[in-house]
Amino acid sequence: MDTDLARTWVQAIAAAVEKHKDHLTQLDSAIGDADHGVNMHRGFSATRMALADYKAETPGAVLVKTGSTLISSVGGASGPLYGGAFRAIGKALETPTTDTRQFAAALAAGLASVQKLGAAAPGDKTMIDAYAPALAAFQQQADAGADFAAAAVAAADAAEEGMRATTPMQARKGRASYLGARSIGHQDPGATSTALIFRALAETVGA
Amino acid sequence: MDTDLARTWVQAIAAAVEKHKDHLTQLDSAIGDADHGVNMHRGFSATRMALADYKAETPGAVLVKTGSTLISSVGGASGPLYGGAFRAIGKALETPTTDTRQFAAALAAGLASVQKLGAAAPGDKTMIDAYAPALAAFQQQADAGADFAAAAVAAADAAEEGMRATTPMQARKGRASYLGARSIGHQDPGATSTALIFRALAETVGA
Amino acid sequence: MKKLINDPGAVLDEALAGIAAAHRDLKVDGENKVIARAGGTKVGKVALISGGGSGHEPLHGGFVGLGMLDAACPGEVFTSPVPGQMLAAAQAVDGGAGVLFIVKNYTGDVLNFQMAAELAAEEDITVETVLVDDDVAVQDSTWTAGRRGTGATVLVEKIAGAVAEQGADLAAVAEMAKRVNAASRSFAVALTACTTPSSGKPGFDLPEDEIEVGVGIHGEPGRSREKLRPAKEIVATALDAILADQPLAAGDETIVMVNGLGGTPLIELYVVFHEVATALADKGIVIARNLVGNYVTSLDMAGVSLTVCKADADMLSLWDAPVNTPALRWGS
Amino acid sequence: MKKLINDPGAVLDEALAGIAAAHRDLKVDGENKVIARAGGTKVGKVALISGGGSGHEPLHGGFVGLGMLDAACPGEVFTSPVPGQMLAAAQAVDGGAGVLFIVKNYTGDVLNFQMAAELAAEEDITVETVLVDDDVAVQDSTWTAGRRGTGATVLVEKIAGAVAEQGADLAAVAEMAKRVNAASRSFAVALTACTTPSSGKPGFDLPEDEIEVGVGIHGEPGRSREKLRPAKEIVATALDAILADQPLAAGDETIVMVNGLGGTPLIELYVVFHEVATALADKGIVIARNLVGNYVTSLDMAGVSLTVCKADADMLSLWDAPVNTPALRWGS
Ligand SMILES: Nc1ncnc2c1ncn2[C@@H]1O[C@H](COP(=O)(O)OP(=O)(O)O)[C@@H](O)[C@H]1O
Ligand SMILES: Nc1ncnc2c1ncn2[C@@H]1O[C@H](COP(=O)(O)OP(=O)(O)O)[C@@H](O)[C@H]1O
Ligand SMILES: [Mg+2]
Ligand SMILES: [Mg+2]
Ligand SMILES: [Mg+2]
Ligand SMILES: [Mg+2]
Repeated sequence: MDTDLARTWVQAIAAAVEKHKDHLTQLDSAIGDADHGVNMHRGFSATRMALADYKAETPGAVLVKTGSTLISSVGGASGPLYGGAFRAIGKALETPTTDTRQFAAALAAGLASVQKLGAAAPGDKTMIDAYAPALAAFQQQADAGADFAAAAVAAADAAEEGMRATTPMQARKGRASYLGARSIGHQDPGATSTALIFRALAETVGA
Repeated sequence: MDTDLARTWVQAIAAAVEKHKDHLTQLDSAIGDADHGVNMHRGFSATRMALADYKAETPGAVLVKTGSTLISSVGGASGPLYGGAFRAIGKALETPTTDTRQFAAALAAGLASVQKLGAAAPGDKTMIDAYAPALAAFQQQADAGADFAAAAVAAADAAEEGMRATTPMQARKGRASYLGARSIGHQDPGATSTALIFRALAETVGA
Repeated sequence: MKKLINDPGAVLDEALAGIAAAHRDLKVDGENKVIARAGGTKVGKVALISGGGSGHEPLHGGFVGLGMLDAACPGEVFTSPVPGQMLAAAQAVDGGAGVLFIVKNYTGDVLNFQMAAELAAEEDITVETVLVDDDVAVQDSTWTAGRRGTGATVLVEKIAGAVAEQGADLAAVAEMAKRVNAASRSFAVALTACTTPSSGKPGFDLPEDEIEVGVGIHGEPGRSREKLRPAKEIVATALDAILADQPLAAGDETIVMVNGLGGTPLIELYVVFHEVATALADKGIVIARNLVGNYVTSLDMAGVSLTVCKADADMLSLWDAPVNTPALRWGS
Repeated sequence: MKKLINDPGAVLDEALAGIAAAHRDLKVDGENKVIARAGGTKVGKVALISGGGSGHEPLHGGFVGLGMLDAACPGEVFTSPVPGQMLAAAQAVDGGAGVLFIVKNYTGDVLNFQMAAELAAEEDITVETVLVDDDVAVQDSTWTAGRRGTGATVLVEKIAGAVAEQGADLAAVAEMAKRVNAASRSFAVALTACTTPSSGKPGFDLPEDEIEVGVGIHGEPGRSREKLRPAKEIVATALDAILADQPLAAGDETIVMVNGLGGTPLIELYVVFHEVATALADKGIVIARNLVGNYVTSLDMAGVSLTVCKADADMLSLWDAPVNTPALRWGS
């Protein structure tokens, strides 16, 4: 990953969020407060603007800026969680280019940030349920010596599978947890946006 | 009319109002504030109670009491109007029994009270549009020497005709007046309760 | 119908019991249905009494207290109170300086207060009556029961209450009440109809994309049924109607009330107030004082009323005078 | 969706402009979205800052002023504010004695305020945070994000605000805020769902004869969906839940708030308060102070929340201390 690729990735996420905004909000309306699409859209619109005239030397700088902008524009639970994750990913990417293994480590730092902040575990029906399998798949590919594009595709596939796997789960964190058993049967909005983020990565590096 | 008949009349009105309460409210909901049935029912329930242990020597005393009770229990436009009317009718019936002509004069005093208080004219789409023709019919019968029962039936018929004639009118008094032309096509609730009052009289004296 | 009540016929009695339990500064006579100041009226002070149908809370009971009303007479929901209530209120709060009846201009209210005034006169209580008729939505008032009394009632009660508190005599208090009414205009727009407990159904049908423009506080119809549109345009409609009736010039000072009809979130009322403030500022008209909130409601109706009072210096200083009631409180 | 707005995306900005125009005692920073006292904070006074998603008005901006908050940070509708807002607020109102963050316990609010506290620490502003989590409808809090913060927020802000005004230090103010939260329990019932401007649809479907028992102020589901029933029984359900969680004994003194969720007529809230007062009186529990009205709303939701705080003598005397905010005002 290099600086341009990082920019392209964030642009691709912004485009995906814009496209799926209503879907995310709809999912959040079933088990949350109907704002996840709006929140993500506000955040990535702000990020697009913030990056437009931001000079970065490393992919890390782009992603730290992305995280900070999300923190300062999203609000809600997803703002600090995604914001913190992008900042952590970015901080782990200090060189102008990084290989697949380094990027895997950066993604791991991102997940650690989400877990530290939100204290959720896999199975709690959150973004972690898409993020954790995506990271595992990426790492596995990296360890097996696969290239970045292949690792990113594997991660995106795993994220989507994880996303779908949230449907039968009962939420234990975030707003959906108040539903108790009634949260079962609905796909988690945050896991869905996480899947968009990994799919955007795969499409960016594959293009 | 004697004291007992006056009591029976008021009971009959109370029964009719109870029976038609929802209809009156429904009419008032179309062009007013949906309370005419409730108002009349509250008033005549109170009247029933008030008359139960009220010793009266004249029909007039019964009707004055009726009017006072309506004033003190109905509220709205119809309370003072009907209350004042019954008081005026009662005040004109000071002897233990009265003949048809005397009763016609009493009814006239009642209408005068409504007009003095409410300042409405025939055609304004109010209770007057039932009351005025009823009075005219009663007077005509009385002048022609008809008996009380015949006069009351004529009055009831005329009241109902007058009531129906309010449908095409545009309201110029009371709450319905705010509707302007939109009041056209709806029967006036007060004219409808007035028709009940005259029909109750006819049934009471005819029984 | 979904309401937090027990029995439609018991709403008024139970609400009065709730008001009595909630407000120590008020004395509620449940028998006569009179809400008065717990401390009574100072000897020599003109007493202000208002009343009308219930369902407009906090009007009128919420405005009883220092600097405003001495007593309120709540009728059944949307039904004028009965003369006996006003008489009982007058007897309870007359401080020897006479009583001002503040009456919203509806046939039922006018007639019942009129009878009450006659009864009070028989008891040697001097009564003056002021009619509030600020609703410009009612046109052709010669062909109707006249303009309805709505939002201006709050301004009349506040300002006349302040002048009474200062010791003005009955004629002067009545005069000030009339001045405020004459200087005030209101206009309301409904997004939804309201449902009375006894009827159980919305008072009118309003399609999902329509609004009732010029609605009355009992759900009386307005000037027209129109398509829902942005707050800015709704405000323009209301302001145009108000200013067409009483033109204001640049530099004129006003008291403006943006009033929720019961079912409107406060955040929307602030959006509306922003539009009003912007539109008046464009014309150089000064909002010297304002109220934004639910003051004269119409049960659960969603919508807003706008009241603009062209206020002179007296009115403004009386507006600022202390008031201590459940719904309006400032100064000390 | 029927709302008095211009553009769903502009609601917060325009409402802030309306608040700025309406309240001279407040200073609104539209850029950072901070509502603060116009006069600033006295040097040496602990500053209280609260915030959260919008749509709960008058919470929180309506509680900024003497004796209560120093600043409020409104987020987008039902969305936690961002850390930058709280940082800007802290910088604006820190009087050198530190800042108390009063945070309702929702994941978003907790995380954003936590980040703000870190940012403030970097600016050498001392911050303490108090979480409000009074909603007993949330059971098994180990399996959820924990109890939600609702009505008790008003009590915490009022009482902690009073102790701060008296000059208490940050630890003491935080301590009092925690005491009030620990002594308070709330429970809400919805008759209808609310609609956010951005989604445009009711947050949940509630059949015409059902209520959501234990609902949250963002329309979060409650304990159960039940048939509509009389106010008396609804109050019994809420009180039972509250008293099961914190039993009260005869003679205990309480502060009780009967709070409308936004679309409920005030007359119904008084009916509810009457039932609460009757039920508590039956148990010998004393309602020493009360609030009846719209304080913590949920946009246009019809329904009610009940908050009961077991109040000690300190709390009661702090409750009575002067407060001068748009939504709560007494004393002098
Ligand atoms: N403690 C947590 N850890 C990880 N993810 C969480 C946590 N709480 C919530 N989330 C995620 O955040 C998503 C909701 O985000 P959003 O709707 O933007 O915020 P809010 O819930 O504040 O309205 C949920 O779908 C879930 O995936
Ligand atoms: N000025 C008036 N003169 C005669 N009758 C009137 C007048 N105003 C109203 N009414 C009658 O009163 C009826 C309404 O009574 P009601 O619904 O009980 O009172 P309100 O209009 O105060 O709710 C109308 O249908 C009309 O017949
Ligand atoms: Mg959400
Ligand atoms: Mg009526
Ligand atoms: Mg009526
Ligand atoms: Mg949210």
